[in-house]
Amino acid sequence: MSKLTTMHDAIARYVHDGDTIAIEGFTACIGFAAAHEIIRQGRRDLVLCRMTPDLVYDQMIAAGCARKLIFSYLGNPGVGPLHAVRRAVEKSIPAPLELEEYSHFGMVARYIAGAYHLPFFPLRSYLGSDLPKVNPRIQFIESPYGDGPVAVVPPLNPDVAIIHAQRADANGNTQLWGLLGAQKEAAFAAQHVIVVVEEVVDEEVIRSDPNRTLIPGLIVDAVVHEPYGAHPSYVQGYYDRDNDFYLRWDEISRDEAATRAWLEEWVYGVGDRAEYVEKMGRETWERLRPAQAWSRPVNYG
Amino acid sequence: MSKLTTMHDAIARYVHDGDTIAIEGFTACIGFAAAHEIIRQGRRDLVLCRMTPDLVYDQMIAAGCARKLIFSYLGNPGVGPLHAVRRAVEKSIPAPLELEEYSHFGMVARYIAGAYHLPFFPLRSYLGSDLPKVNPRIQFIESPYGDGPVAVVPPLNPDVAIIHAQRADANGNTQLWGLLGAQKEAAFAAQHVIVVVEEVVDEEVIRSDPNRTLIPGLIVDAVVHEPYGAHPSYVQGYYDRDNDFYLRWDEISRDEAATRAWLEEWVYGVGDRAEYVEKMGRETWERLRPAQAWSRPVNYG
Amino acid sequence: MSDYSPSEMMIVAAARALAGVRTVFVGVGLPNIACNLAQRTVAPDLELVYESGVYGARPRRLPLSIGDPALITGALSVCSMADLFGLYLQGGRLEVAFLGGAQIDRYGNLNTTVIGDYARPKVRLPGSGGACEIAIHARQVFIIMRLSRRSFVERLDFLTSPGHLGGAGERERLGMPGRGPQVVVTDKCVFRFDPASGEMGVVSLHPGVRLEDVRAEMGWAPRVSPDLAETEPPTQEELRLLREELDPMGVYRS
Amino acid sequence: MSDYSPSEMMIVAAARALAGVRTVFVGVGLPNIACNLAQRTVAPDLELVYESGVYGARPRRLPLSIGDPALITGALSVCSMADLFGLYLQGGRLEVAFLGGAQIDRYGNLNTTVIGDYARPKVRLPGSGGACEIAIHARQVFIIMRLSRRSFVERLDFLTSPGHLGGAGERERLGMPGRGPQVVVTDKCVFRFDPASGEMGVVSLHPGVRLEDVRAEMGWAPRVSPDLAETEPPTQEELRLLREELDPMGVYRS
Repeated sequence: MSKLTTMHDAIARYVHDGDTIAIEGFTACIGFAAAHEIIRQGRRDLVLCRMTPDLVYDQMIAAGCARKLIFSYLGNPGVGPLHAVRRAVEKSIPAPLELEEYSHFGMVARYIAGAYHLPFFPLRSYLGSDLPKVNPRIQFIESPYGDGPVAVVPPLNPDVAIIHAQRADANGNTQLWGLLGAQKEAAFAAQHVIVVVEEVVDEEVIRSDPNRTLIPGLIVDAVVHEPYGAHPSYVQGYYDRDNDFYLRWDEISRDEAATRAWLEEWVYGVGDRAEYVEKMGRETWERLRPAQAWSRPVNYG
Repeated sequence: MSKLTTMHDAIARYVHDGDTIAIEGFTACIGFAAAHEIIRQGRRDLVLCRMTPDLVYDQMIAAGCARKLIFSYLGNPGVGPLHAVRRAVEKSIPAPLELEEYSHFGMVARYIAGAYHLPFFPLRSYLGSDLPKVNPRIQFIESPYGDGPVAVVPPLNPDVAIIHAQRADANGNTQLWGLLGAQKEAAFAAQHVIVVVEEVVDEEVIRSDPNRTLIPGLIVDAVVHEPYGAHPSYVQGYYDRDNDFYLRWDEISRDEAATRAWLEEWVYGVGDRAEYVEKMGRETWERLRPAQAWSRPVNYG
Repeated sequence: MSDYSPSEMMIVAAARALAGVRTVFVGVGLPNIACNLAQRTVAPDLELVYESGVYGARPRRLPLSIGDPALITGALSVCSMADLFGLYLQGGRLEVAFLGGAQIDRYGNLNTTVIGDYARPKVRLPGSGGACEIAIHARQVFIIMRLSRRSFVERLDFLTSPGHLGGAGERERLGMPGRGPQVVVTDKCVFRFDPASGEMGVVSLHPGVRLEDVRAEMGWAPRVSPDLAETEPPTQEELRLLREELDPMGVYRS
Repeated sequence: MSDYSPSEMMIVAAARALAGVRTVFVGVGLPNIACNLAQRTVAPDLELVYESGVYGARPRRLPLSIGDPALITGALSVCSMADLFGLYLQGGRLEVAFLGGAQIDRYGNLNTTVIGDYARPKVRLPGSGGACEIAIHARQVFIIMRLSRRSFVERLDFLTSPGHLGGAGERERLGMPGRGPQVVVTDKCVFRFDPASGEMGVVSLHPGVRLEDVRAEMGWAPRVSPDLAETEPPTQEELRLLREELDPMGVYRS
């Protein structure tokens, strides 16, 4: 039973105002196409979860989609701060934004607890840090076997997880390679899962390498075929990271008007991702074309 | 820096009387060659950990290597009981054997706690079961977020984990496919790791598919090249499970003398695994030759 | 073809209980063949999940164990046991799980650990495996067991895997996510659980079986449904699938 | 070649601190280039681990972020962040981690969260990322930071990642597995931590730097080692490796 649909329809059906959303992907495979569609559909009051909010949430926050951010690292990696997030936090532009912060392992642990249906997940972190003082969700408990207190965090169960990957079949059996981030945990923790892929492949391709299947169709609600859907982040083997854009966003996003103008041109001004890809121009995709480095096949016979 | 060594030397160096040992591998990739070498070297008083003790521990227990078994399923899968284990438990033949038992997820959780350096690992199991009554290591704690009691188990940190896999480089960067069991968790939980592989490959093979590396050389002490080292269990893509032997063992192991005779012939009577392979004969390996079912390569460029 | 064995009737009845189900957690043996039959009849979208870590298996031969290499070749996904028990099972993704045991009581509690005293057992059984957590987490548990006085006991020697414990409502009080045992399929009859008491009751007798035959094999006097029916015998198509496609060697016929 | 920048001196001093180390947890920027230099000089067996999940990277170009695709191609292993933080870091497998921050105090505690009040910050910084648990678990922490009065403060605005907390022994009392900060490499001098007090003290001044220059950039009067030395300047080979192989564009020179 095919779950193939358009990005428009997937977002319209599964993402509602006020929902808790996780668009995961650590540096790689960040679901910008989905984010832009959420912006176009004018969603409001979202609770946005991501280890690294990155440009994807900076843009959504600039567009006024969010009321709260749950995160562990708030920056444009290697470049600087996220200016739209700052404006929202410091000046409530375009809307106030609440922050709830963890360390990286704390965020991973929240997703694991959510995915494992556990009431909490223990981690040896936060001792001596001020983080628990500003985030009462971080607690400490004693081990029944002794050995001192251990930190715990509660489960995080998004309403929707949006996962970008290299390939899936029409049922949503999804294979991802390169950086794996916390995508599997976020997907299993979520109520609904939208998978966005560079290629929709025949089930036989998936079945040729079952260990590579990170997310089974079992938990997937919608499959969207969206080539270049993670730009300006990257997809290993498909396109490189557009570091130039990450640098340019630092300039654009410093200025509120420039940010709005960018959203007008590149989000509201295009109907869908295909139009964005077309508008970005062939030379962009040439510039970002990766080298070839193929895995050696293994025998599952 | 190569970690390649012989099975004799790896066992002599890392496995000592009284050690806690985990030879993991769920149905597949069970380290029989290592177990037989431990028997030949006459180790005693071992604490043997495995989710499914299988024939591998039945043989070690028949040979008098163990004083205790930590496990979750005690049987010859699909065939019947483990007779040598029964003789040890019921009649102390050849030596008394203590049992410490969990459910499957409880064993996995113990390895995870060990690997994650956590004082415990929580799981939603054991409520209503008699298992916690006979195993005081299983405890229940309250979540600080409410939601009732949750079971916890303590970490399991073997002195040595022995992991059989398809291939590794000389530094111990190890790739495993097919069933993954709890090998990664057991290896990371252990003080020392011995990796036994069907093929030692050039580092470039490993580097062609880094997501397939289950165990990094970082945690590996010794690499042993031992083709057919998991027989009568199987290695996906290399040889099938010898189901005939699993049936025959049920006959052999019912009788104490027959068991000793089998050990004399197939363990003490051969110098090493190569001799066992030779003695088993070419028709065995022909019979167990698997089909070809190759994974489609992926691009890491 | 109208002649069939009690085992065949049991497999067919188990397969029919899976009508419309999408995901099932399955062991080898009878449950496996019942699930394969259901895929070909009442549950075409059924995906089989094995505790060895396999999802969406497509075995070219009947698997001999839940870790059979034939289950891996061409599967949709093969994951670690941490993922299987943590994400799939405890994560609440499995609709139905099949279980069995050496002993069962009226509330569907199961013993797979010991016969006799735990410290000095008469028979040492394999233990829980994954059964304890499967019994807690699968949304529904289906049980397949041959009916016998040794197995259907008034009091378990050891409670390995919780059914309805002391009666209806106790699972909920303990916060168990799954609804517990729903059906017990035997070679003589089918039991379902009474929602009010949590106790199993005979709902249908296989053709030719009398209620006394059932009572004779049980350690307690079972409730009997007021709507007690005769189990529909296997259809010719069900028997053909079983004998020609699923079990041509007749391993599960007797 | 005898002319070199303070940044080059800082990178070289950081690389030398890695002599003999086998595994390092590394961020991008200065730590990354220091580790690459160490691999080619004092620590040939050094394996780099990135919090993005990469072990044994062999990048063909200088990575621009810790998630750069060039780190993945040809790596020995790439794993999930759960594995990276759970198995590698919390599992105690990492010998050294490099950290930095916007503020540091005398005990090596670090702030990467806010300048000013948490609720109404003057500057909102990126937050912990993995730093909080890295600071707790890496067996040793090496810190690289430019010396300045804004950064080396008497009192942190926010303690993100624990160093020696209130002084020597406090980490042990809290059961922290790692030994905490060992060295702080700056563009003017090198600090090491006094085992008795847990407080950093100047152990060497980079050539041409006076103790007053260091004191002028610090929010407290630092301890000074009785064996205060002059940092060995970069060798010609170190500078050649930096300028020709590792940073031909001169990104990290100034």
